[in-house]
Amino acid sequence: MVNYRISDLMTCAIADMLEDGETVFHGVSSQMPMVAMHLARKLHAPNLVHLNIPGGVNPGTVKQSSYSSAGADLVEAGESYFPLDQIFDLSMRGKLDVAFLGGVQFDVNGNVNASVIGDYHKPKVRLPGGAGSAVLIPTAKKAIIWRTKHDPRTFVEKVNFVTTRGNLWKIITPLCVFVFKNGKLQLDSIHPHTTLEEVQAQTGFKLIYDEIRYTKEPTARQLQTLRQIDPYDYRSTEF
Amino acid sequence: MVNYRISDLMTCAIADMLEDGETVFHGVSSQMPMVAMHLARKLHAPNLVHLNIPGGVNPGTVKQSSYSSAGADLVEAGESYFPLDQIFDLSMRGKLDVAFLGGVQFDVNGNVNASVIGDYHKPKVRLPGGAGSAVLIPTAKKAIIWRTKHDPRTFVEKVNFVTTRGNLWKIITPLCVFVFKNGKLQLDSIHPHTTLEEVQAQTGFKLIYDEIRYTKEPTARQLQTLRQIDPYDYRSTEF
Amino acid sequence: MSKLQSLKKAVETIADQSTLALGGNVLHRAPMAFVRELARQEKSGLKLVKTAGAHDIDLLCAAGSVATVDAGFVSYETVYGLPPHYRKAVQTGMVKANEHACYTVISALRGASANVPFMPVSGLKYGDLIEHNDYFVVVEDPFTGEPVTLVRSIFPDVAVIHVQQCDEEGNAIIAGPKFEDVLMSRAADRVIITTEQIVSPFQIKQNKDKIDIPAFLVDAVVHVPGGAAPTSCYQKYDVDEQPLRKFLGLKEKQEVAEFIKNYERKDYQQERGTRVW
Amino acid sequence: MSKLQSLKKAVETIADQSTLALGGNVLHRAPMAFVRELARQEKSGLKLVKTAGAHDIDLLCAAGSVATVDAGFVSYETVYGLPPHYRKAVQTGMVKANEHACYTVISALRGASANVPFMPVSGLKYGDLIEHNDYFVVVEDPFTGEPVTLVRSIFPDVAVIHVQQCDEEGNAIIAGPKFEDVLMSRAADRVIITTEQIVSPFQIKQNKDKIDIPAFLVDAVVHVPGGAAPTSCYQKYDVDEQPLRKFLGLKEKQEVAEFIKNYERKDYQQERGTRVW
Repeated sequence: MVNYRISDLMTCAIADMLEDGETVFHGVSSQMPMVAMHLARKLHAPNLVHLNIPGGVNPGTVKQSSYSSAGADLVEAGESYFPLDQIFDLSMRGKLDVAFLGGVQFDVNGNVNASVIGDYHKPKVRLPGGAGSAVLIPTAKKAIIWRTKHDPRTFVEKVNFVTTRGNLWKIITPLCVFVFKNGKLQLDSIHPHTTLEEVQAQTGFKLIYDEIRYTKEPTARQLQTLRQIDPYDYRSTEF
Repeated sequence: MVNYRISDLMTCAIADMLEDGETVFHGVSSQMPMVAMHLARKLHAPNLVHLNIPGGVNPGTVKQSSYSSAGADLVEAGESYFPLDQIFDLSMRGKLDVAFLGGVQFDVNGNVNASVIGDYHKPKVRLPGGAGSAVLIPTAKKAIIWRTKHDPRTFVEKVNFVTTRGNLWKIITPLCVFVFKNGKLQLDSIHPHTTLEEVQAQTGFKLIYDEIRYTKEPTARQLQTLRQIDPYDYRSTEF
Repeated sequence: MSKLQSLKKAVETIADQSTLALGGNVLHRAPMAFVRELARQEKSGLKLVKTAGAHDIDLLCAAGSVATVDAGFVSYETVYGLPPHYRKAVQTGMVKANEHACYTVISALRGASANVPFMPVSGLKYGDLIEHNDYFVVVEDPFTGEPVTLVRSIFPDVAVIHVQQCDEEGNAIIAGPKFEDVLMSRAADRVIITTEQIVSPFQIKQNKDKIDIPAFLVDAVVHVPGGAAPTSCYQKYDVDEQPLRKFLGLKEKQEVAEFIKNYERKDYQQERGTRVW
Repeated sequence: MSKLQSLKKAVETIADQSTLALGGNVLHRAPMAFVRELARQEKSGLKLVKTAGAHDIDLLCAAGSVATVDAGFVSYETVYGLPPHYRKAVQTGMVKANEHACYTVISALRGASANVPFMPVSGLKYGDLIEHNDYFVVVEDPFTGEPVTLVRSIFPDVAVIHVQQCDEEGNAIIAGPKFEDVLMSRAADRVIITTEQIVSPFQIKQNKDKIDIPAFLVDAVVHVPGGAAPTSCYQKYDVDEQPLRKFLGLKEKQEVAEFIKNYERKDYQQERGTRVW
């Protein structure tokens, strides 16, 4: 049996969501999906197109992205230049396959809040904002959200504020993967180290599922490749 | 007395219309204004900004523009790159001082026709089209039209079709300079070699003027500089 | 992943009635080999889009391949004069000329690149073009109540762009003026590159800062040295005056066909699949 | 024509209540020396515009210089966390946060660059942002009758952009990612460049293909080596972690003033008018 951490599992599970040939975008503060995209390119998806804010298409390495996933290193290591404004346009045209986005609150109906807690104009808590979410979640073919926190305040019956909704596909957390299907956030798989009871206890709405599946564990090859492409463990930045 | 041709006179008169520091644009088939802009930069307007379709800002020479004023030579000789789409935007923002434009028919009310003779949808004669005129004449601070034909079919009481109108400032022909003032095309000056009678005979509307002024003749310095910057006489291409 | 294709195969993918954005400007870097092959394959009903076209539009009009032309200006430059075939086609009602300001073509393509149905244009305020063309409309700005002119977006099915250098995957470099080509590559549903030279992965890597069209936007790469002739191609060749002048004088359909046929050897020189680096 | 100006003089031209577009993105190439001088000169009521801001917006909020922030995202990246001063200013009602999708900031600036009052945005379809913000409105597309969301254009009075190289006339070269800086230089009424290096006419000529902002768009050039610190400046320096972390922990107005004062020597190092090539 292989030895891995939860950040390894999440990174590999994200990589497994990506298919060869897809155009895939990540934004700022997105080390985990950045590493996952690079992992997918190294293994099963060599023709995946890796897009990012600074504009480096298919960076040959992500080893310099120490504190930022929007730095010049991605352009320096990239094979061509295709910056943010054009990536947005690409998504508007229906040509962005996958977008990785964040958020702070999610509800069972697939609504995302990255804006405020409390009144929008006089907020109790001002959140960083949805960045590209409000235009990418409706237009990317598949929006994937990753979140390193899974608690009842994150997954709620009804979000405080709807920053956006749309083509949400999956949400991955340290406990499970949700899939958005038939208008509801449903349990896709739970991670091997947890239980349905724990996931339910940490989720603010009643879990929807037909059967219990477990998230695939990272393979030895994935873990080995991860160590090569992400030696400084940026994938765990948020842990 | 200096010896010059009508194309020299027109080119120098155009150059004299330009002031130091102005941003000035010419399009395709525009050798005469191109040479005039270059002349102005060499003499009284060193800080004039020369803009053109291929995007070469302030080309150091126009000697290679043999058959085209939209060629790569202007970029090669330019000091930076600022292409057509951005020049249009610049004019929209009110930051283009002068635009040189063509046209086939002009009327006393300042309307320009570069589109059709006859019905728009089933034209008797399809003209090349107004190119940028329809957005530049309304937005450039001063639109200058040059035309190497001056006859009663060119200057008419009422154009067949209004491609555009707007901030038309001057029209220069082999016979005279018109100025658009108080909503009417008025005689600004007639060239030294012609007479008021000749200009009237070649103009399809009754000339408006208060006094008869003559267009300034090219100076020896202008002619000498012209020979240096335009040794292949592109300024006479349309003659 | 190599996207190399023969000229014939690439042109076979163009359906009749397609909307085509053609790269280059007037006498410069027009994708003429591709245009000639469109004529050889007797495409019909094409909708051409370009700010300022010349020989490309004129030739396709002469071949009877065109339904509409959306452009701001169609003419050879001064020394060559007016486009006889285009004019005749429009005047006889064969071709519909949708006259734009060059800028409204740009705006309409910007609209397509952002996938919006229209773009506001501040400069288009006066004149009969607004009245006579259904792709312009004046509305009230909901923020200020002021009138604002909109141009309907033009969504090209294919952008055809001739470049100096491209690798097999489609990373394309335009030397000299880019005209509207980069915008077209972002506005069109598909992008076909014809190129003077296929460069190696190593060469493209050395020049990656110059890549104007990244490979992932490109659907096919066609190797056609001389593919812009008789228009100019910066750093490669200047206009070829003799055939241009000849073409302007052609009258009969048969003469046009012969003119196009005469380019076959040049246009097909890479068809044998030779890999040239 | 030299446009060289001291930092103080350049900042003096900024009126209170100005709309400022700030170059760079999150922790990269923010025009920090200029931002600090805005705070030193106690500007007030500034309207800041940026897709994704961090230390720049946070510092001006801490200094009490800000009225509104139009942005898609305001936060340091993961390792540094959230922007405490911005959050506090918004939560106490001192600053109005106009939340955009980053793209709608881009669209609003594109609108300004073309001088149109709004831009259509196809992606903004759902959610409360449309309802709660008066700069978004849904209208009917006059061509198809379909609903389309518009964003009101944002017209910056000044774009402040920090670059690696610029000549005295204002020809500016950005190394590495350009973010929204080139667009900002086309959208703003005035452009102020702060630069690591003043390069000679000869050097700029050698690199003319790399000029991102041509001189005629630029109003002032300020020579400030280290002018992006403590954010990163590609090819020059990386983030300066220590002051960033220190700033995040500041609570009192006086501490903020001291933090800004501590940069004076660095920010003013070129003030003596020395000509450095």
